[in-house]
Formats: sequence, structure tokens, C-alpha cells
Amino acid sequence: MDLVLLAISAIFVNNILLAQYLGNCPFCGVSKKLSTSLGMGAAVIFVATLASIFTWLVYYYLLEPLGLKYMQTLVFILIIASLVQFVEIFLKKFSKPLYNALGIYLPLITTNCAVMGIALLNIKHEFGFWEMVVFSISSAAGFTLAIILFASIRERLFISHVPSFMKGTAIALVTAGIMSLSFMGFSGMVN
Amino acid sequence: MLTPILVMSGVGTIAAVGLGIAAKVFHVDEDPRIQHVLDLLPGANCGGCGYAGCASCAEALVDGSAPANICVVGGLETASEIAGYLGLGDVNIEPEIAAPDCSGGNRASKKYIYSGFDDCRAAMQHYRGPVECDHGCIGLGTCVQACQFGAIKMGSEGLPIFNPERCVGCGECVRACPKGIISIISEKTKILHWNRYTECLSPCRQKCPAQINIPKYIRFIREGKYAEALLTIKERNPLPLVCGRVCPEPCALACRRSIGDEPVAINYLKRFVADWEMASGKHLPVPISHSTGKKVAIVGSGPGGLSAAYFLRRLGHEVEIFEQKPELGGMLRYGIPEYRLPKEILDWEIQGILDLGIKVTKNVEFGKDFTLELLKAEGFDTVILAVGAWAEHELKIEGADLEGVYSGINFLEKFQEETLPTAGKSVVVIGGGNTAMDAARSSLRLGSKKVTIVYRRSRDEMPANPAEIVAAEEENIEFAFLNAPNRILGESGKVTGLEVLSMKLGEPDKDGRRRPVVIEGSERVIECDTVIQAIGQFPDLKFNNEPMNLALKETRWHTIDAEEDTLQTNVPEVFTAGDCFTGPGLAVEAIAAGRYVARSVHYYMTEGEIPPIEGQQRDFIYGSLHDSIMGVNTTPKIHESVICLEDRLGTFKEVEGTIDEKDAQYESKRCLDCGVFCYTKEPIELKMEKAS
Amino acid sequence: MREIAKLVLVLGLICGISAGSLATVRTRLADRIEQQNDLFVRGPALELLLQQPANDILGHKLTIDTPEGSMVVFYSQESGTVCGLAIETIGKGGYGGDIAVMLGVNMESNKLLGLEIIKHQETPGIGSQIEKSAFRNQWLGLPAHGPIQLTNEGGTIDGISGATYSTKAVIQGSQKALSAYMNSKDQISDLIQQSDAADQTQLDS
Amino acid sequence: MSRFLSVLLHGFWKDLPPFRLVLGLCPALAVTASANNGLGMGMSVTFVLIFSNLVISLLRNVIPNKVRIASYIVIIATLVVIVEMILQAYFFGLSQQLGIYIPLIVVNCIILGRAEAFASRNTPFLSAVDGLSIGLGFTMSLTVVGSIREMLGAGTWFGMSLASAEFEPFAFMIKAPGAFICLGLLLGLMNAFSHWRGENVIQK
Repeated sequence: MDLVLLAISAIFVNNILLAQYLGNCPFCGVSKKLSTSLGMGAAVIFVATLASIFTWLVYYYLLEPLGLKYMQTLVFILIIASLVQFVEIFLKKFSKPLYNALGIYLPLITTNCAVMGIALLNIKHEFGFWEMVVFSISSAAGFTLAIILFASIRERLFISHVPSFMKGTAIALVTAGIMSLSFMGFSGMVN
Repeated sequence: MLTPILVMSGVGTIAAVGLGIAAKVFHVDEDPRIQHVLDLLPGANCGGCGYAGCASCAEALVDGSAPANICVVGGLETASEIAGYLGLGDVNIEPEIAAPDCSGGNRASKKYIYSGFDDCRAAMQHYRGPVECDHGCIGLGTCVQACQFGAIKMGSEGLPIFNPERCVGCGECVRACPKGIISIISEKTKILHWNRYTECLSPCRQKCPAQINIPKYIRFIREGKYAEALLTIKERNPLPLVCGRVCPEPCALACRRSIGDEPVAINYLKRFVADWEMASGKHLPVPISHSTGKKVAIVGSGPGGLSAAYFLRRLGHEVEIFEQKPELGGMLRYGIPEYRLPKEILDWEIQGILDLGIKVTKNVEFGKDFTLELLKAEGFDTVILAVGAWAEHELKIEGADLEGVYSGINFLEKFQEETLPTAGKSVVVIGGGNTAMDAARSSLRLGSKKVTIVYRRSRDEMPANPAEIVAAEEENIEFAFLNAPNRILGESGKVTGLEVLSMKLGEPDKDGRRRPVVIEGSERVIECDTVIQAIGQFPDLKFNNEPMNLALKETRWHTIDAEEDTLQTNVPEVFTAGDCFTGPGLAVEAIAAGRYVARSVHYYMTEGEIPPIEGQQRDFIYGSLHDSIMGVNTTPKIHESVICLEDRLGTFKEVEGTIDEKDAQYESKRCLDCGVFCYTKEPIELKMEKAS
Repeated sequence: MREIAKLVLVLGLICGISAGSLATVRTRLADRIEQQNDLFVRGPALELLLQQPANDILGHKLTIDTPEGSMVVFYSQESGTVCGLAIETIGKGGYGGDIAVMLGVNMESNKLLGLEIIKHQETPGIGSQIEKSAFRNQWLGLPAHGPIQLTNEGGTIDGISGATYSTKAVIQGSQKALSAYMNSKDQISDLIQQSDAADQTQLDS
Repeated sequence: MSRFLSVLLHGFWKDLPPFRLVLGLCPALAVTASANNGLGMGMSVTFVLIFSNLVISLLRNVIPNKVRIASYIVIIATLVVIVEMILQAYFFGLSQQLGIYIPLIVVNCIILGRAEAFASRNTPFLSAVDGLSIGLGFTMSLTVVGSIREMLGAGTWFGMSLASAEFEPFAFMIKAPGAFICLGLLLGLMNAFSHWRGENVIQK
């Protein structure tokens, strides 16, 4: 399959957040300010790509030959968790502001189902190496796109007239629903 | 079976080794407390604190640039855990809640009519010309939208109403409000706050030395919320019972209603709520901050000392008062006679202050029984000198040493201590101040038949409270204006008369006061058996010399020299307040100074330096040319009940009574609820007529 | 260094224990999972192709080796004779990935019994039309020697418009199954006899 | 005893996931297309929660801080894979429906969140109770969301047909936008209810 089409499909048509429901906790949590959501998006692209490469290699060169496919979940999450912790240590040393801004969301990337989801989808779709790389980057980019768009909406939402009981996450979810609806419009784009 | 175990262990081992090495290689020296504080924070990463995330907030907490209560999600529990961990004690932990600064309502038009020349430039130059309010609430409820906690509602008058139980003090509404009329305040900031030019300050509030929010407490009275009204007063003035009786009401002079009507009887209302509290028999509880562990010694227990003690105690400090006399109260007790301020009322009020946990040591004299060194050795961090102005000027005239010659304070004090056998049949009081009035009116009550006040200027120049002069006149005290004492006549060591010289007013001096000039050859004798000199007081600072050698700077008026903006003396840990700094003044001024020095001392002890008050309001803010109030019907002011003349003489019964609730309601409705530039046009329906 | 050693020890130990327990559970459940998988994924297709209850057929499972990898073959028996075969293959190159298909062959008449789609990830409404019977019925009765081709390539199968990738993958898969059948007919017969003999001995003993 | 009760009950209202603890949104959105799926997912999560809390609480003093998250997550992952196998062996249909979301229970923030917030600080017994409470609360929520979406989106409930043939289901409800909007509105309703009860809810 064409790599460009794969990328477009992953970013728009099958947006990991709005169509596959993955990565919603950080989506609601970090998307209050545009600046933090940018940082989160960048971190997710970085971690997801790295994690995908590692997990893909481990799956095809270690687990499959040894007949240990059923250990996939266990190994993948261990790799992702270690990777995230590594990124955390690294950021703390070299980019204190980014570390401070992402705060406790760094460990939360571990539990960001988007990262794990991308790794699992790579295997499920039986991608080759380059397909896997493109798919990972573009899926994470789709996440970043959605979270940035959403943060921009929420910054405006913050001062708009919302019934008090709908404030916060409630209206955020409804807004996400509408965004998801509009992303459905992309579904005819790639075929 | 073995393969999976080996594979997994291998992956785990590689991960662990990698992490371990990374942790070593990329090791950052970090305060281990940051991680701990981060664990204590709830981790919502909401940004409500103003930092980018919980991690940066934790860092700020550890390096001390953020207060322990910064986290808006964690609430008090988290705050005290953090404070406890960082060893801050419980400093700074106090709920902060939002409060509006505009009372809104049916406001007067914001421009006022200038009735001078029909010329814009003239109007602009006169005061500040037509002015538009830049404070007022626009009323579209952006703050309601901004509040994530549902703590703000829009009231029927188009003003936000705050629910303190829901407010967490996150400050979103403050940031949302384009007019800056919402502030986040805690009890502590209420005490530490002083009026600023940027605030919307009603005229009365600007004039009150203690800066009591007068429209606010009158509003509470109107609504029947007497406890809230009293607590509003007590944010600024711990002695409402006293002030309700003796304060000459500088605020009423500024009352905007007085432009077209009689001013609101502000002090009667204050006295009403103060007496309401006393009648309830219980002191209303006032919030006290957590203990800071700092100790303050206060020398002197007059209004200044008591007020400083009260506010410092509420700020969480440990306070001890040292008093030279056997009872507390200073001039309030020994200078103000019973008929103006009954001693049992004073006792009750002082007890309320002491019940907050203030220690008292009586009958000790500064410089003799205890010294600054001793106080420091006992662990006091600061000392406040609030010793008042007890030394008296004396006339250097012939016969001043005769029996029957008293000084004013000495006379009142002796009477209070019940060491004065009797006043004479006929008494002459020299001087025109409040002390002279008090001495004269007290003599009358002690049985004197004839009392004369000798004053060398005219009635208009008398510095005594106008109300006092009127009361003295009512009580048939004779006034000998434009008379200067020349010598005191005596026989066998006892006073028989006072020789006076007539005066006339000459050219005004540079202060604008017309100096009296002696009319030569106008001597006459006023027969009397007692002469009371009440011609002025100054602080008694003998402790400054031997044996302590404090080396406090003094001014040429023998008052303590201190920084005007901080009340700190040249000895850094010694502060001063009240008459000993300003010279003799009003009780309410001493009370204000008590709070002012409390602010300085608080910052000095907790932060090491005293921040200046930005834009501190010192002069009256002229709203606009204001020569009429439109749309307001005139209504007569309420008058206090006054006991009849027969009852006054020969007894020390309190002259003025409290107004009743109905009158308080009536009077409170006369308040126009002013801001700087606005007032409420015919604001409050007078449902309750005075007659009914 | 001690610290790192501790990290390694704890994490390695936890991983080892986890893997051990997983492997244990896995060995306990592997057969049942396989059975369930056959029952739910292949069962319905088998019933349709071979017209017998799935539980009867699932026991008749063979694995044959072909040049293109191993394939799973099921067979049905009627009074001792083999009448139908179901061959499962993977069709490469579908739009959403590979498509698993199952082809039924009547061994006696050498005609196709039909085609079933086992697993696919095609776009709903477009590629997923390969599931429709109108499309699949085109395989019914075709001769077993093939070849299976699209009409525009000279064959008999009408493609689905707009779902070229999906159609091609299905055709590729079924063609693979057919060639496997043609090439390994004998191997299959041998295997069936062997397994029958094994069943017989099991019954006897 | 009162502590036990409060731990047992807090998952049903005070810390009801995903509404009160805004955690675990992905499964709440993804698998709630039908009530059955919601129930199945909830039960699986409950199982994992109870045992992960128990094990982590037992090991809480042994695991060094640097590999804390990694160790927790390995434990959780093991439990999840076990659940996955059990589902495949005994509830095959359900396991196919839940698909990729079963391995993703590993990264369900509720589980790691409870491990961090509760199990790493409490005794094994209380931790297990906490897992049970939160898990059942989660199951409840998921079943409710699933029921609503299934009824509106397909006209059925647990597969039983409820509506007459004329009913044209809102297919939108079982798609992604419907999931978001349904959850958002439910959250709003919960907030309205707690406001009405006078609770001070802070939604992170």
C-alpha cells in the first residue's frame, strides 16, 4: 500500500483519538492549554515512534521465532514503560522547562493507550518495517493534531457560556464528539 | 517453559540495566524534597496555581517562591501537609476566597453636573471635572463563566454573588474580570490591606483613619445581619464599643449625604451593633491564623497597644502586653470619664481582645522593671512602644505650685484611681482641648457649683470635639474665650483665684491660625479654689535615657522618631504606634496606627523586610465636583437619646444611650452606598417610617 | 552499582515470574483456545461449505505442507468416504491487510463447493462486499482445476467496483488453495487415511 | 471497620470511574457499543484491578522507586494476558468483540492509577477491596453507557430486541461521535445531580 495513503489514513480517516478512541485520558487532561498540548503531542510522537520500532523488532526477531506471540502484551508494555522512564530521565537533564510543563503526564504516557495501541496495531496489520514507521509517526501526528485542535477549542470554551454542570470534562467530551463527527467526513478521502 | 522465563527475564534485565545506567549518566542534582512535595500534590496538572504543571509547582514550593496553599485542587489538607513537610509551620495557610469590590445597585449617573462656568476647560480644571467610574461592574457575568467550581452566581442586581463554601480561591474570576473589581482575600490579607488609590473607596471609608468599610457594614445592618456588620468593623477596629461612644466621626464629615441633607449617623450605627454584641453576652468569634511562633512585646495598653495586640494575635503571633498601671486601657480608662465611657463596657471590650490569647503583665514600668535586653532575652522578636502621651505641659506662671492646682490628665487620673478627695466649689480649667472638656464636665459631676473654661482663642479655634463643646455648654459650663492666664492667686498656700488677661485675635500666622494678642491692662480675676491646667500633652519618654540607654531618636516635640511608612524606629526591632509617635490624637487614630504597626511587625518578623504599600491612599480622592445629590429625598438624621441635665450633674451616668433596632434600620437606609464617583439614587425603600 | 544490581534483580525476577505464570496458564488453555477459535471462526464457514455440523468436522483437521507454506484442511465424511474438503488460505494484498478465505472442494466431482471469508479488515461498505453471497456464489460449481480469474482477464468472476484490492486478494487466496489442492491431492488422501486409522485404533483400544 | 466500609463504597459514587475519576475513558468510549461488551469489559477490569492491587500492595516495600512503574505494569500486563486467555478459552465471542481493547487494559489509567494512589500505600486486604469497589463501579458505569448506546443505536439491550420494526436506530450512537457525546452528556447529568446535592466536585 502506498505509504502516503497510509499516512493520510492514519492521520485523518482513522484518527487514533477520534475514530479509534485511543489516548483519551491525556486528551481530556492536557488539552486545557495550547502550550501543554503541544508539548504532550511532541512527546507522544517521539515515544510512540521509538516504542513502535523497538516493539516491532522484538516481535519479529524474538517473539515470533520463539513461538512466544502470546507474550506480546507483556513485552511491549515493559519496553514502553522503560522507554518513557528513560525519556523522563533524559528530559530532566536536558530540557527542564519541557519536563516541568509535562509534569506528571510523562509517566502518564506509559498509560497512554495511544502508544501501546499503535504498537499493537502495527503487529495486527502485519506491517513491514517502513510501513510500521510511517504508520507510527502519522498515528501519533494524528493524536497531536487532534489534541492541538481540541486545546484551541477549549481555550475558547473556557470563557463561553456553558451551563455550570456541563463545565470541564463534560463539555469537552461533547465537543470531542462533534470533532469526531467532522473527522468522519474524511472517511471518503482514501480508498 | 524455560524459554519464556528466560526471554522475559532478559528483557527485564536489559530494561533495568538501561534505566539504572541512564539514571546514573543523566543524573541531575535535585533537591530530594521536590519529589516528595510532588507526591503530596494531587497531580491534577490543572495549572490553577499559575505554574506549568505540578512538577514546576513543586519546585517553586521547595525554593519558597510559592506559598504552601498554592494548589487550588488540594485544598487545606494538602497545604498543611506540604507546610508540615517543608517545615513552614502553618504559615500562610489560610483559605482565600474571592470577594467583589463593587456594590453596584441602582447607581447615580456617573457624571456629575458642574455648575460653574459653561466651559469644559474650567470644568476639567475644577477638581477633576466630570468623571466616569472605571471600577464598576459591567454585569455580564464573565466571572460566572470563568468559575469552574460553580461558586459565582449572577444576582438580580446584575452583580456577581460569591458562595464562599464553593470558592477555592483559584483566582480564575480575578483573571477574567476586566474591571479588576474581584479580589482574592484571606482573613490575613484583610488585616494587612491598606486603602489604595486604585480602589473604589467611598468618601467615608477614605476619611476613617482605621479605614473601616463603612458602607459594607451599614449594608449588613440594613439586611439585619448584625454579626456580619460587627465582624466587618472588627476587621479594622477591635474597639467598636469604645469608638461607638467616643469617636468624633471624621467619616460623617465626608458623608456624601451631607451635601444635601444631614450626614448618616455612622457612629450611632457602629455603637448599635457593638452594643448588640455586648447585649448578647458573648464575644463573636474572630478567626485567628495558625501560630507563627514569633513573639511580640507591646509596651502600653491604650487603644494603640490593644489594637496592635489584637491584629498581631489574629495574624498568628504570640503577643504579651506590658502595662505600667494596674488596669489596661490607657487613656481610654484614665483619660475618658465614666459618663462618656463606662468602665464596665471598657472592661468587657478589653476582655474580648485578651480572650484571643494575649498575655498581660500589669504594674511594670518599661525601663525600670524590665528592659529591651530582658525582652530580647525572653525571646521577643519585636517590641512595640505604644506608651501614649502622658506628660503634660505646664504653665510657667506665678502660683503654679499652690495647693489646688492640677494638671488635666493628673486630675482625671486621680479621679479614676479614686484618690481625689473632692473637686473645689468653683473650678477653672485652662485649655480648649478634649482633656479640658473632660476635666470641666467631670468637676461638675464631682459637685462643683461653678466651672469656667479659660481659653485664649475663640470658640471656633477650640480643638475639642464639637459635640463635647455643645454638651459642656448644655451643662452650663462657662466659657471665657480670648482669655490668657497671667498668674494664680493664693492664700496660705491654697488657690483663691486666677488672674487672666483679655486677648484679641491678630494676623493669621503661617498655619492660618490667628495668633491671639494681649490687650494691655485688661487683667481681671476669676475667683476659684481649683485650677486645672489642660494645655497639652506629650509622650513621657524617660525610659529612653537611664538606665537603658535605648538611644531612640526623638523629635523636637518629644515624640518618638520613626519611619512614617513603617513605624519602625532607629532600633530595628523596636516599633511604635499611637500618641507617642504622633502626639495626642484621637482614639481611632491610635487604633489605626495599631493595625499599621501590626502590618509592619508582621512583615518584619516573617519576611525580614516591610514591603511598601503601593499607591497607598493618603489624600482624599475627589470624585468630582459634587455640589448636589440628585434624586435623593432629604430625611432627618436619627438622634441618640440623651439623659436630662439633672441626671447628668452629680452622677457619672452615661450621657448618651444606644439607638434601638428600629432606628438603626431607619438610619442604615439613609446610607447612599457610595463608591468613589457614584451613589445610590434614592436607594433603599424606606418601608419603615420613623414615626410608625 | 549496588542500586543497579537491585533494580536488575527485582525487575528481572518479576518478569521471570510473570513469564512463568503466563506460560503455565498458556499450556493449560492452549488447546481449548484453539478449539474455540476453530469453532467460532471456522465453524460457521465449514458448516456452510460442507453442510455438516461444525463439531463433526472440527475433529477432521489436517495440516498440509505446500511450497507456499502450511495450510489447514478440513474434510467431511459420509459413511466412511470423504466427500468434501475445506482449504483455508491467506489472500495477500487486501486493502485493509490480508484476507483469510476458505475454499470448499468436492473430491468426487472435482467441483468447487463454494467460498467463505474467514477474516478480513476491509473498509465497511466497500471492501466488505466480498462477504456478500452474490459475490461469493460465483465460485460455486467452478471446476477444481481452475484457474480462477476476473472476467476482464478472461475468467468468470465479476469484480466489485471500487474494491479492486479486496477482490484481487480473495481471488489470489482461492487460486492458492486450488493449486494446493491440485498439487497435494494424494498427500491429502494419505493423511486422511492415516488419521482415520489413528481414530480407529483409538476406538479399538 | 468504617475504613473498610468507606473503601468498599467509594467506588460507587465518590470515586466512580470514569465519571468522577476522569480515568479509563478509552475503554469507556471504545467498547460500550453494547451493554454486553460494557459488562464484559468491566468484569475483566475488575478482575485485573483486584489482583493487581493485591499483588502490588504485597510487593510495595520491595520494589525500588526507579523501576516502580515498570514493575507495576509488568504485573498488570501478566494479569491482563491471563484474562485475555481466559476470555478466549471460555468467552470467545466476547473476546473477539473487545479485540485490541483487552490488551489495552494494561494501559487503562484506572489500574495504574489505583496502584499508585492506593495499593502502594495500603495493606493488601484493603487494596483488594479498593480494587473490587472501583472495578464494580467501573463495570456499572460501562454497562449503563453501553445500555444507552445500544438501545438508541441498535434498538436492543443485551442483544434482546426492544423496539418495534419501525424504529430506525441512530446508527450514530454506536459510532465514535456517539460515544463521546453520550459520555459527555452523562457526565453533565452526574454533575448536575451532585450540584443539586451540594457536593463540591472538582473535575480535573
